[in-house]
Amino acid sequence: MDQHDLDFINSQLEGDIDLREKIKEQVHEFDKKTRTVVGLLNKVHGTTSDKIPSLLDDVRPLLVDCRTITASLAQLVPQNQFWRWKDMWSNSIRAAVFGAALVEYLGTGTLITVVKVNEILGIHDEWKDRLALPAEDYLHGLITLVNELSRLAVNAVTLGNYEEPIRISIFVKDLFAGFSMLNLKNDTLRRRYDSLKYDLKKIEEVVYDVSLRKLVAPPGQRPQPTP
Amino acid sequence: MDQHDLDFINSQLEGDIDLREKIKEQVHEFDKKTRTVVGLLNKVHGTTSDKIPSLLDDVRPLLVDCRTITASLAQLVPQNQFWRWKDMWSNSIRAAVFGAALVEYLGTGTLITVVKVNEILGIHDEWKDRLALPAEDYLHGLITLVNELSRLAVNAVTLGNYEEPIRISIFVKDLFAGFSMLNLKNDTLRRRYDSLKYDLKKIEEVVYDVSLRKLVAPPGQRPQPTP
Amino acid sequence: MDQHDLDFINSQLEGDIDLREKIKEQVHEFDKKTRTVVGLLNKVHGTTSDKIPSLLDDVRPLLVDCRTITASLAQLVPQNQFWRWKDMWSNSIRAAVFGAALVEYLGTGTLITVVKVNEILGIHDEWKDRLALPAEDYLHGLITLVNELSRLAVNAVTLGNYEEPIRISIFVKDLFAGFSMLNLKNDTLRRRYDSLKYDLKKIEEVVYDVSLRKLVAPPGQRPQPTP
Amino acid sequence: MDQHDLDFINSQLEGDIDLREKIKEQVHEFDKKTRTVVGLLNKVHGTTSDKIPSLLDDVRPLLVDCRTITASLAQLVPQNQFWRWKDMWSNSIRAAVFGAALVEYLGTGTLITVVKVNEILGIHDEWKDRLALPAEDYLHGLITLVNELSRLAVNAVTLGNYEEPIRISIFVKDLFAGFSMLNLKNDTLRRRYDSLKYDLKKIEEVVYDVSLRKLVAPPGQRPQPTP
Amino acid sequence: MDQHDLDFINSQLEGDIDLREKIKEQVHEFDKKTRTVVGLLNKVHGTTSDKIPSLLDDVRPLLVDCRTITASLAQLVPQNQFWRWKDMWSNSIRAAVFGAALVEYLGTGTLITVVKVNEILGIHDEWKDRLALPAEDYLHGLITLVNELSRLAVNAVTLGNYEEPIRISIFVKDLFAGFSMLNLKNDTLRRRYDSLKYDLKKIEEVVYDVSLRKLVAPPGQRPQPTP
Amino acid sequence: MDQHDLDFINSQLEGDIDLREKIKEQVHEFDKKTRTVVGLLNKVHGTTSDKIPSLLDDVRPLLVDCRTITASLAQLVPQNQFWRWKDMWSNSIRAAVFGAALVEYLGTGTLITVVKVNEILGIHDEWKDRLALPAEDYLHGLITLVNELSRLAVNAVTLGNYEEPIRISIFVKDLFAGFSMLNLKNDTLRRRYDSLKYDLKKIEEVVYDVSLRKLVAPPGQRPQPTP
Amino acid sequence: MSQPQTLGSKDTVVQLFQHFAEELDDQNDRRERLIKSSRDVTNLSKKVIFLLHRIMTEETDEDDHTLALRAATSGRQKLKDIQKILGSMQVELRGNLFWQNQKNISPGLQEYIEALSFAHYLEHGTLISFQEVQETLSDNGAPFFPLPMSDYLLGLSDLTGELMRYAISAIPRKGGRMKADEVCSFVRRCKADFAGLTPFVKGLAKKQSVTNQSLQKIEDAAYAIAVRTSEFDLPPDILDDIVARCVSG
Amino acid sequence: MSQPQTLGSKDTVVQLFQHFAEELDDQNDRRERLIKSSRDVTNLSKKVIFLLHRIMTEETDEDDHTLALRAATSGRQKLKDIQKILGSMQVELRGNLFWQNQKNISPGLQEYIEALSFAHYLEHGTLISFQEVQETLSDNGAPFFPLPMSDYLLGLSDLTGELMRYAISAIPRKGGRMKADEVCSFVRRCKADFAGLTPFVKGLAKKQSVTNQSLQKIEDAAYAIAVRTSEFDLPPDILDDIVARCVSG
Ligand SMILES: [Mn+2]
Ligand SMILES: [Mn+2]
Repeated sequence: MDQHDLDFINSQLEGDIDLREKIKEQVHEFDKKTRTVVGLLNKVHGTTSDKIPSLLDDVRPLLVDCRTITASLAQLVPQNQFWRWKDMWSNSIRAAVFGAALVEYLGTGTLITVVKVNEILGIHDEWKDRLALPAEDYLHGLITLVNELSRLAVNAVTLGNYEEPIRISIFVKDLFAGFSMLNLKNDTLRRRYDSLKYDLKKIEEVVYDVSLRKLVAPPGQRPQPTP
Repeated sequence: MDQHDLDFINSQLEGDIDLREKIKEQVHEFDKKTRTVVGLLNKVHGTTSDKIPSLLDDVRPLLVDCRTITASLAQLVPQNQFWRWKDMWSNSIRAAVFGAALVEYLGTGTLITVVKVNEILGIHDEWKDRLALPAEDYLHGLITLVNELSRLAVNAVTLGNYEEPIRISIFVKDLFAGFSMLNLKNDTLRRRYDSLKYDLKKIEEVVYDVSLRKLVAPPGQRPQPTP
Repeated sequence: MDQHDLDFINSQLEGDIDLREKIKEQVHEFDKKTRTVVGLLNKVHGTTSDKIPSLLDDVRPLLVDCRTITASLAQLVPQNQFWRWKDMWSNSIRAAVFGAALVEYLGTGTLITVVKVNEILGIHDEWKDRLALPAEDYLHGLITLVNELSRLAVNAVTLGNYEEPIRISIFVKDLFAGFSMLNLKNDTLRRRYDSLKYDLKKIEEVVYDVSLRKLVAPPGQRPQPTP
Repeated sequence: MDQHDLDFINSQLEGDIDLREKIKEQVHEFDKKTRTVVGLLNKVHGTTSDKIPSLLDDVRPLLVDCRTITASLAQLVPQNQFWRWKDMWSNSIRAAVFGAALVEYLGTGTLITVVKVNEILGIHDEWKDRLALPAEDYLHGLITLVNELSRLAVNAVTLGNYEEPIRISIFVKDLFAGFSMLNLKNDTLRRRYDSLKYDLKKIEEVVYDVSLRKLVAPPGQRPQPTP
Repeated sequence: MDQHDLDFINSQLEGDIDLREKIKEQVHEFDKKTRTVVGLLNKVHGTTSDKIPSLLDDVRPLLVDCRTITASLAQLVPQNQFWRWKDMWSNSIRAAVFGAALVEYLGTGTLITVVKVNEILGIHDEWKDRLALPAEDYLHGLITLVNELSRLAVNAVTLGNYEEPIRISIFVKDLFAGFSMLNLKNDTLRRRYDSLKYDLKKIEEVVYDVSLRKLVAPPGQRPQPTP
Repeated sequence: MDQHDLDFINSQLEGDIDLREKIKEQVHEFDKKTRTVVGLLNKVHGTTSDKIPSLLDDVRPLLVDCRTITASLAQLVPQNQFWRWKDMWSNSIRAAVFGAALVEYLGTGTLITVVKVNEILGIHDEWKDRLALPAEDYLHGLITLVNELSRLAVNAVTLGNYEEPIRISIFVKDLFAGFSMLNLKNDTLRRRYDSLKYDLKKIEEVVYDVSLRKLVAPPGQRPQPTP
Repeated sequence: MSQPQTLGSKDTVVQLFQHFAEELDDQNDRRERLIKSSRDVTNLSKKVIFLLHRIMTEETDEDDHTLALRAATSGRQKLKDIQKILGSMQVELRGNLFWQNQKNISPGLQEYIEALSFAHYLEHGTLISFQEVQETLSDNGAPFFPLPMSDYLLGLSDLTGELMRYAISAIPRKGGRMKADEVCSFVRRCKADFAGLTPFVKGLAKKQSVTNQSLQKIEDAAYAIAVRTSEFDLPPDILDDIVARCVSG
Repeated sequence: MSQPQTLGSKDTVVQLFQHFAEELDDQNDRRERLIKSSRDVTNLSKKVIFLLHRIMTEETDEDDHTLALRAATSGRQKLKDIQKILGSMQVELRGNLFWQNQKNISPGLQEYIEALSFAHYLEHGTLISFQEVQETLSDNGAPFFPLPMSDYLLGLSDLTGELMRYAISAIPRKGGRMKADEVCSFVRRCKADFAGLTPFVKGLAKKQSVTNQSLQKIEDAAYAIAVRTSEFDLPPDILDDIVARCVSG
């Protein structure tokens, strides 16, 4: 083989192996952080609504903490190679999106925007050839949010909070309507979107249960879903 | 969902679907061309050495013809997204590398360089964030070359050409030595490299057969493989 | 193969590919239309019974709109090749059947007939060797109807409509009796038919809930379902 | 081959085959015993709480009975070869851990410790180079316990015991929190741990059902899960 | 979960992950060394017999060099855990056995003993609960030796050395007879042993070719295989 | 299930397991014997024709020795259950057929008949509902015979016996004609039958080599094969 | 000329193989015929199972037991046709032939046992015994062929899936709520009985895990009933009556 | 009493579904019949292939061409029986029914085409054309059913495997060495012709890789011949004669 080619190829192959190792380390850290976030947020299922704000206060700095990771990744990834390496951290970033979205919902009752996620995780627009938040990962995070909210609707009732399921129902129906306007291919995202229907149904059943037993005001006297 | 996000995401998703369709079309064309190249080159197994040059003359323009495809791909792929889409055409480009490498071997008896492949296929260095020839694909093409050469060693003898196996043997041993200096991961490339041993063994057996029967000059009087 | 034969084969195969592309386009349109229908009908879960007629008025023209698609498909498909191509649009047509059946149920409280579906979708009997509504697709549409009605029974109660579950219960039981007359293979239809039992059970639970809570008037005093 | 080597290798190979047969026999016995334990414990799903103690009394001696097996295994396994043979009985030992853990939960409401499992199954610390209970097998047994408890929560309610799901919910949440602090690799254990979420969700839904219907005291007046 | 158990389990799990990483590094080094040995020995196929001794002189120190690895491994592996970790380096050690065995055959014409392999690789008997050479790995190395010798028989003839195939034939028949006296289970070793027949057949065919052409002395005047 | 039924089922199943164990023991013995036979016969490849008779004298009693096994098997297998259990020993019996057939060929130059195999192995016709030699196993044995004869043709020439390949060629061609009368399913027998063609080809090559080198006397002057 | 006639002269070989050729052709043809009959048995058995479900979900005034008897009677009628096919196969399965071909008829046989045991359960509320199955495959006490224990058990194991379907669709019916509890206990017993047999029969362990899933589905259904009923302090049949009156007047 | 009779009253539903039930049963029964016939076609076609191989390896004094014609004639006879079965299937495959059931008859059809094309190759040394295959599946010019291009190509693709077997077993025969070269070129051409069609036909790419393997086996065999012959400076047929005289006198 041409010596020049041989050297070039070998340096390329070894560089890749090296880089993979370094990214792996960062992803390992990223995973640790998001695991803690998710672990803390898991407590919402047993927390009464008055104690939620303090729980959120614990989580927020942990999310912001992910910025050191995103910065390291953006520095590691060579120019133009974002799409080559992104699969390595997509699970972590989806978990982070989920965390940020749940904090936003619990704090403000609204859906977090892409801009806000990028801001929280410290992802800069000028990194886009090395690190960015693709639409796909944002959507995956939102689906996980819905999965968790259907669980929360159930547990809120157990804790005697009968209003929460109504709020969740309105929020999720809205989000679901948004999703159904997207043109999804037949991939994981599509399959997970299809599974949203079950979450929606479960939430409706909780609302039914509390309505039937008149544990909440009748629909006419309740806040309406936005049209 | 935030209307701005929704619009943005949907335009992204639909843009991707569109782009995928357009790339698919080019890849379809690329495949057609490389299939013709491979089909023509397949004739070497039944062609006596005097007719090889004219066969190569038929193939060369077809290879050069691939330039329109590489140019179209380079234009289609958005900046920085080479690594996102490259899997779509890697089979085609590997076939093209194989074709160019076989033409080079048959024409000059030497191993084609990366630079030469890029030149033939019209891949410009300044496209590198949209279209390039990664080391991996170059190597895959070379392994296919060896697979084909082991078949050629056999068929050349059938056609009465006893020198060809010797030339092939020297060429392949050299190439194999190059490969064994590379640091390959445990992936497809590694597995295909391992299979090269079988090709090498087969070629050695052909050389044995013609040597034993003294159909070629004894090794002392033959050109030696480079040490 | 002689060149004449090869040309013949190629022209045949390319004709098929062409046709497939053309059908795909129509199916793409069909999908878009049925997605809109299904999206609109999804609103029934939050709509009080007095506003249902106006919702149905929005949906009906969209269903009738599918006639241009069915006409195009009937024109595209070669004689006697209905079964060769039908898998391409069976998802769309099942969604259309579901839409038509839900409109019929909500409008008249009755089960839509095959004849009526064909009429709405503009499927002509004389096309039957190119485009028809096979029993299988009609039945799939009805199962989706039941899936949705079980959800509706729940949501109707939430909206304070305690009569609807009873109406749904009677309707679905009759339909189920029909289904149980069939001998099915171990295929998707069988699996979905098994799932019907769960819908039926869910509806019965709602009926049970409202009956025991005396939320419905004794039968003699109940308003008749609209015809 | 060197006669000494040949004899040595052959005696090794035959010794291994022999030993494998002998271990297999013991494992067969072990399986029988654990199958009986699991079979008996399966009755809890149809047993009212007053009859549970007598059921546990039937199971305990059977568990203790496993000591003859562990002793035989410890005697069979050559020094230092624990890790060579352990896969042969890991299914049996996991089933035994599950049995012991369910008995402990039903008897005392607490999680069985590693020490206690070792004591019940008669595994001595000084055997550790021949027979021990690795962390992995202990954890597998606990996951099976959770699988079974989620089923028990359901069946207890059917039998009219509305308190049990609450107890199970507290116990499982605690256990789940423990698991989430472990650093699990991507292996079977990890995958089974991920599936615990479904069990947890199911248990929460049962607690929801009984809470909603006020079949149990409201949460404020119930024992709280440890924070 | 009991805090003591939790700590114990977690420290175990993390210790294992750590250890695995450290062993991996050593194995990586081991692989590199054996790859070099195998690469050098690959030259025998193109080397005339007079240059073999000098080639062996190059290889021997590289083999001895593996002692640093075996020592490191023996130090890393905890007492009694040889069988837990051995799969990680069995490929490397088999390659080393092959290397040592080929050097021995080429140097002395005899089969290397287990004792000699242990000596060369610096494996001490007192490490046996942490690092040893199991019969299985020794045998795998010998099978690779036969695979290579069948290739050598072919290439020796190409180089004009007609005596070598005879020597190889006698050596391999002897080794094969030894193997056929072993009681192998139905595992990889058994399957590779079955494949030895093809190597043997190939070698016999080479001997046939040179005998038929009277390129060697007739069998009566040749050295006989040991009885 | 009532206890009586359960006991009945259990006793039946345990009876089968018992029987399987007993058959396994016999098969183990059978295997040992045929391994010795095959091992001894392997020596033909290095034995000159004058020493063959004494080799056969060593093998014959070992074959006859198999009668104790066949008798035990015939006693163990329940009436009419021959086909239920035969897979357990078909490998052994095929090896025995091969052994008997090679002895017959070497001794008399003829194909062994089924009747003769049955006689040697002591298989009585009146056992046929418990133990018999099915066509399939006999045919497998013959294919192994041809595999070995193609190897023998090569080795005989090496030992200076140029007549043997001719004898083998005529014998194998006749046998092949028999095989080609069969309509086979796509099973092992079919695949091995296909491989026969390669043996036949190899033998023809040897015949070609010796004929063209005039190493065999013209037919009129050749000694007749022993009857 | 001096062709070595002594070696297995070609004609002898041809004669010998002629015999094998016929034997192999016979075997293959028989195999094909049995596979076809087995397919017929499978299809008809599936139809019987649908028939039984159909009758058990009829809306009728008959009490549950009468309905079950009617279902069993209709099923038995159709099962006779299947028995006729199985009987007609016995000539191909005499002596050694049965075990040579057992794998080819297994699928049909198991589906038949599933259908038969379903009818039997509806009629008697018990698992059909091995002897009872063998008797249906006999002509005046002479069995068509030996019934393999494995096919008996594997066929029975499939029954639990049908019982699950039966229990779920019984729930919306009057009295069906009790039926679900009954089937639940029965399937739980089946699971326990089969558990001890899994090591002996290949494929049973896999079916056992399907049984497990079916059991959990029935348990979940029984749970749903229990939870709903729990809010009202009346016996279930009274509740049933109230609902019935409310719905249909 | 005031049961809402207007909604799809149960009787209407039952009537409607009665119709579906019959239709589904019809479809299933037809499917079963076609699968059975297709199995028959497969089995008989396999027998034809064996028959052709058998005749082509006979030891005989006929020249190769005469032998091939005899094989083709015998094969054609048997193929007629298969055509009869395929013809008898046409009533089940009229109009729309063909494409509804195509997947069920595909395996048989492909095996038939494999056998037919093998006989055709022996007789003419060419690939049978699409039209020629369709003609064998016709009654006085009226096709039994449309021949799918995919089945035609997939059946042909299997032919290369049989040609490989044919070439290998021809080698030890007189003149067979030339035959191997002939088949080698033919299969090489098949490979080239099919290569362009693989993207259009599902499953063809996989079969193409089998064709590739077959081709390499033939090439290896042709090589072995060439190498052996190369040592002697005589034309191959003279060498053949020497060997023949040496062996059989
Ligand atoms: Mn079933
Ligand atoms: Mn074939």
